[in-house]
Amino acid sequence: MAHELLGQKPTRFGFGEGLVTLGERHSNVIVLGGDITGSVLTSMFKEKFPDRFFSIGIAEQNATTIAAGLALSGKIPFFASYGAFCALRNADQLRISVAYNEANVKIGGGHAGISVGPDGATHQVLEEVAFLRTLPNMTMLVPADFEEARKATIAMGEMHGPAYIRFGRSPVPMFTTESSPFEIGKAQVLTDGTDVALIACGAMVWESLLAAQELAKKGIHARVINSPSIKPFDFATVTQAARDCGAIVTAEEHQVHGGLGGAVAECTAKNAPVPIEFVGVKDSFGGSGEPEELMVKFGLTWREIYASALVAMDRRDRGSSGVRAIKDVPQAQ
Amino acid sequence: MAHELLGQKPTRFGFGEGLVTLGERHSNVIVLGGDITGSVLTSMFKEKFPDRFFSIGIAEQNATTIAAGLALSGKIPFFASYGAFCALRNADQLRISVAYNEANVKIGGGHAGISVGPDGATHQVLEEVAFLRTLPNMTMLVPADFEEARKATIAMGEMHGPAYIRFGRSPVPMFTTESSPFEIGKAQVLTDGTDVALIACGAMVWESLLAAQELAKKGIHARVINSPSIKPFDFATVTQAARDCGAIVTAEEHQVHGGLGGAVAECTAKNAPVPIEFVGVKDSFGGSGEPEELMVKFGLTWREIYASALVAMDRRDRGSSGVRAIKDVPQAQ
Amino acid sequence: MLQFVSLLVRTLFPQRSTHMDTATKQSLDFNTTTFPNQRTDAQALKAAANEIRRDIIRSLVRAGSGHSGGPLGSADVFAALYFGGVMRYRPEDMHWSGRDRFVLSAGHMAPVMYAALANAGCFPKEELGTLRKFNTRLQGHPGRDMHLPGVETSSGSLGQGISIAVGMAMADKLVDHSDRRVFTLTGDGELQEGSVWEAAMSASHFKLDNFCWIIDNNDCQIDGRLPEVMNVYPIVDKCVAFGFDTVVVDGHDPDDIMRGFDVFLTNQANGTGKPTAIVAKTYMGHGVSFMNDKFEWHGKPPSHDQAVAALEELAKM
Amino acid sequence: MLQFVSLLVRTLFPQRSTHMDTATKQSLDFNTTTFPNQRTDAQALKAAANEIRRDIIRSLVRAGSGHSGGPLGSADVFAALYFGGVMRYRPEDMHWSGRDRFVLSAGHMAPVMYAALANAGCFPKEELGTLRKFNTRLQGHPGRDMHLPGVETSSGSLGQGISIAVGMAMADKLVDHSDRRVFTLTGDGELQEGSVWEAAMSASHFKLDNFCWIIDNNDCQIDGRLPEVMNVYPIVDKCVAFGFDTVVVDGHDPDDIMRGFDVFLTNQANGTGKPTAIVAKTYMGHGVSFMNDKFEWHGKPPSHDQAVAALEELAKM
Ligand SMILES: Cc1ncc(C[n+]2csc(CCOP(=O)(O)OP(=O)(O)O)c2C)c(N)n1
Ligand SMILES: Cc1ncc(C[n+]2csc(CCOP(=O)(O)OP(=O)(O)O)c2C)c(N)n1
Ligand SMILES: [Mg+2]
Ligand SMILES: [Mg+2]
Repeated sequence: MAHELLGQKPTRFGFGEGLVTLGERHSNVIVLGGDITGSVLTSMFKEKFPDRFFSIGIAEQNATTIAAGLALSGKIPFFASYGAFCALRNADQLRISVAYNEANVKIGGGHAGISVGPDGATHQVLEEVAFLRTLPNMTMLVPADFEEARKATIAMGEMHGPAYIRFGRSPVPMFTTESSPFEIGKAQVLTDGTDVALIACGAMVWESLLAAQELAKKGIHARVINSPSIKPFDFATVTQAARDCGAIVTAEEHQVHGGLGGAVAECTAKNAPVPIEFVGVKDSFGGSGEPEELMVKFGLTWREIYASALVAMDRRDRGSSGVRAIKDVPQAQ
Repeated sequence: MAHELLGQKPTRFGFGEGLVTLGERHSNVIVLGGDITGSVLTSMFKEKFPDRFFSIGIAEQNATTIAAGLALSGKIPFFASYGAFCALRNADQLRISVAYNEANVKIGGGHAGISVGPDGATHQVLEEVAFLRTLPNMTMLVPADFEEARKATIAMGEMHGPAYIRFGRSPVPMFTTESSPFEIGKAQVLTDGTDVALIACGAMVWESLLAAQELAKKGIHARVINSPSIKPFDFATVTQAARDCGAIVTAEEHQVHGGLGGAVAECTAKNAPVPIEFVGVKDSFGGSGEPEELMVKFGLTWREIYASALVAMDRRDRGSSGVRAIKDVPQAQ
Repeated sequence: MLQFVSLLVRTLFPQRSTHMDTATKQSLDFNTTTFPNQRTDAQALKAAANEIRRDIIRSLVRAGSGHSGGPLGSADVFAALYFGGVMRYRPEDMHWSGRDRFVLSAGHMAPVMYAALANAGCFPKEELGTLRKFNTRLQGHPGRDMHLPGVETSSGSLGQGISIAVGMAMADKLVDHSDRRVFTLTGDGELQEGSVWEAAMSASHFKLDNFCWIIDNNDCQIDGRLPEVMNVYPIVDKCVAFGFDTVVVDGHDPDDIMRGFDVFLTNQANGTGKPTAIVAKTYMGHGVSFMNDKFEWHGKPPSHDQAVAALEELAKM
Repeated sequence: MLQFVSLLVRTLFPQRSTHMDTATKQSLDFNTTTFPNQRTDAQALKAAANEIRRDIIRSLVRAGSGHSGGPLGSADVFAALYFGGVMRYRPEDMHWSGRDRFVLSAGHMAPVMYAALANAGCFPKEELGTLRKFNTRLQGHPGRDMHLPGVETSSGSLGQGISIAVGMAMADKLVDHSDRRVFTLTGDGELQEGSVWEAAMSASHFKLDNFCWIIDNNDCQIDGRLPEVMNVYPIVDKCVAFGFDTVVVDGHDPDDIMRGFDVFLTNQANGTGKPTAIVAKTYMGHGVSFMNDKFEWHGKPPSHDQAVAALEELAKM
């Protein structure tokens, strides 16, 4: 499988384009704005379908619950804001009016992760995957690049039920194409190794490919798995990877607790227990800076994945003693 | 170790009593009411210290953030409501004004879990442990009984930093005493087995003891671990249990995703991978009924723990094939 | 070594007593009366309200837990709404696409909505006896997952239903361009939730003259009277400042309640672009003298004897 | 088999250009002027506001991202607050226990607060050049974790700071019985957040006459003008209905701003039990003609050339 760098683009543009496609295909798709329509690209839909766009202002609770009311009236409402505000400011609304209601509400949570950059910690949401994953009836997607974000947006609009998509502010590498497979509930095996599995979502998928490339230079063949569907989760693919490789690294732009890493840990504990190393933000808040600087500072590069892979394999082959916290991530060399 | 049934009492009374003790010891402890002070027993503090009690009404966002303001003014504010509303309605406030601020705010989340009973799903919060566990700087406690709730409340009041305690509405067995150890960050080994570890929090600790008793009849010696401190988490005790027993069951009155089970799965994946079975609510919302009926319906009794222990040991001893979701819990016989 | 001390012989959660002796059972039974939905006189609405109140008592005493105060206090408003020809619906088909919708934002008041729906014929009144019980369609707080006819949405977390209702009214007026109406009822303590004011702001922003917000102003909430717990007054000024045509009515006077609804119907008919707020002055627990205006009855069911007394009093009204 | 195509030679996130040529560098440099905090005349406050504005431009052009519009528009209010003898503080000891406190609820307006604090002498003005940069104390939104003197709390999620300020005012007045004052500034778009109204309701409920709420009423938010995005008007009626003594001032006229603060100081001195709301009518981007009253400048920094032009214009004011 070739994984070419096809350029760079923020995933939020995939969301924006996906929305426009949905608008074209389905007359009952409605979009609600939260006063940052330009940032989360709902502006694209607004421009094309002004009659089906409603600005709710800075009121994420209301927007989420209005969306539930629209959904209970047969519409397919999307509401998008920064993830910090449309996954948490409205958490109670998501739980009761959306999830418990099984309302056909779609949420787009932008500016996720450290790569938000200079806006700083308040805007760099790193906790919402854990929360959304626990909500019954919820679908939770974290696409890896622009094209996958586009597909995921369309897919969530065309399924029935509550769904959330997480996307980012800054440009990230593009490597999936129109013909790359995408299906809600499915992970994709990007490379075929059996020495160690690197399971990632979002921008960390590309970093995992980079790590695999470096590992390959040492003769280590990593199976890179892209897991955009956090819920429903692809137990089969992850279990198979655990059985075939016996060692796993998870990588995500999220706290090391409760997110994709948590899902993989639960899955393997249930089906095929193996050593896992967790690459993510180590139980801290973010901060201002340029995305690249921050990704290095917070340990979200291929280097940590690479180093973690060596540790995970070592643990598999020789066992390990001592007790380490989840956030104890091997230092990048 | 003897584990005698010392009666039944809701954990919320432990919270209420603990608050009064704190009020006596520390003149800067303040309590904020959320219009259900009788249900969550902040009424006890209010009665004794009316000058240090402020009713905020039905405004959980405001109460949480006012608490942050009080904390930044050197007070030790407690705010309590139903967990559905004081962990989620205010999630954004908890993240930014409390956790990011490292404000010395204490939250008491009552009516947690299915055992709330007839009020039904909206009130039966089953997701908040997962969310709170991901917040940096946060301490998250789930006491097992009345006495432990009392101790935990005092302990969280006397440590510095954001903390949350989860407690329940209905009477649950009392079995810890004044002399039982309690320390934030520590789990307690209640029984000494090495055949399987049963790791639980809240009311499910007692159910685990019951399961252990039944297992003992079959000659299976279970190590029952009470893990009231979800965060900070006792990696050492859980890792030791994984190494000694090689098979684990987790049990909690929470979704099977992301809570105590998630914490144990992450810990073992990091330190000592072993088969785990997860007893909890299987990715669904609750419903009305009597607590006892509901605990049976939703699979939250010693029977599921017992059956899960057998499966976990079997998986350890003979491996397993197939792929099971986290929520696939062995049927109670 | 571990010792266990007779652990298994125990009831984890003691069962509530819901026992009833057969002597008085008759008066507590549900009947099969239903009421039509049409413009009518105060007398007819009073009769409907009385039956709703009795069914609230009957269902709560069986449930052994639940909210008496708010439901009893708002029974007259519900009678006008469901039986005064204000809200258009078909009891035999509560999914009828042309129906108006009611959203109970104050989810804990479910017993009065259930009683109104049963008295409209949406489901057998017998079923009111299952309130709050295991696997019931009459969940402690409305649960859409149970598919009870007439329950448009789940609610129970205060301050959410009103936003759902705004969303529905937007769908009707701004998307489907239909003349469907949307009603919602909040408590007055509920006004302390900021999300209520987000909803209110958006209802007037979107000129939803098809939106009718009823505020059950009983001046009570769980911990006491509103000005003590958290002062929400002046309610009318707030509603006006948030863009509502606001009318205050005596929530126990059918004619005055209808006057309130007529303000709303006129607003919609004239296309004023103003949503309507009806502040219904009520007494918590109204109709049962020992509950009247007592916030202690917010969340309590009557005991068996209290239920009998309440039904006797109501029968005389 | 896998093939990788020159993956490692790349920049994951392209760096923003913050390059400045040395020719114009002088005018963009920070100076060391500071201002005293005392009752003074309009001229002195105008001078302070002007310096604040220039420092906003200087820090934003270096940052290469951030919010110009709100900060520039509220500079006159900040000048009065920090340099008009209204708020009591000690620049050399911002932890002084007797200090009044300011909470920036509109966290995105951090640049104006940072500039005011630097011009008060709380930290070296040079440090304004680190705004939004890696490991800076001047985070994009105020971060208490960075311990910048004068930053009382983190903020950045709208509608939270005002509640924090209420909590502080409660601590001062109701617990410590001190005469400390608490000020907070929200945007006007921020008024769309329901939690703002929860905070407002509680401030009047608790009779916090030591609480002063400034609303930066520039009629702009990110997506446009307020009435288009979500109409919050009438703002004054809302504040009054929520129990505030409400005064409208020209947010660019130092005397009028001081009149507003005097209403507050009088309320506190007289123990009226009323919190004060000051609705400051401002223009987004005020002081820089090409930004004036343009919502597009909500969240943009000036380019190098725009910064030079802005500084030249401000120097002439
Ligand atoms: C968000 C939220 N917070 C708290 C509660 C708990 N609660 C249920 S009813 C109630 C009081 C409501 O007062 P009001 O609206 O006046 O209704 P009334 O007591 O008059 O029936 C409270 C606090 C809730 N259901 N939802
Ligand atoms: C809870 C929340 N939602 C959304 C945002 C994103 N946001 C930052 S500033 C802003 C606009 C604020 O408008 P206003 O208060 O009028 O400030 P101004 O644009 O005038 O500076 C928005 C929507 C946020 N910071 N917090
Ligand atoms: Mg009331
Ligand atoms: Mg503005």
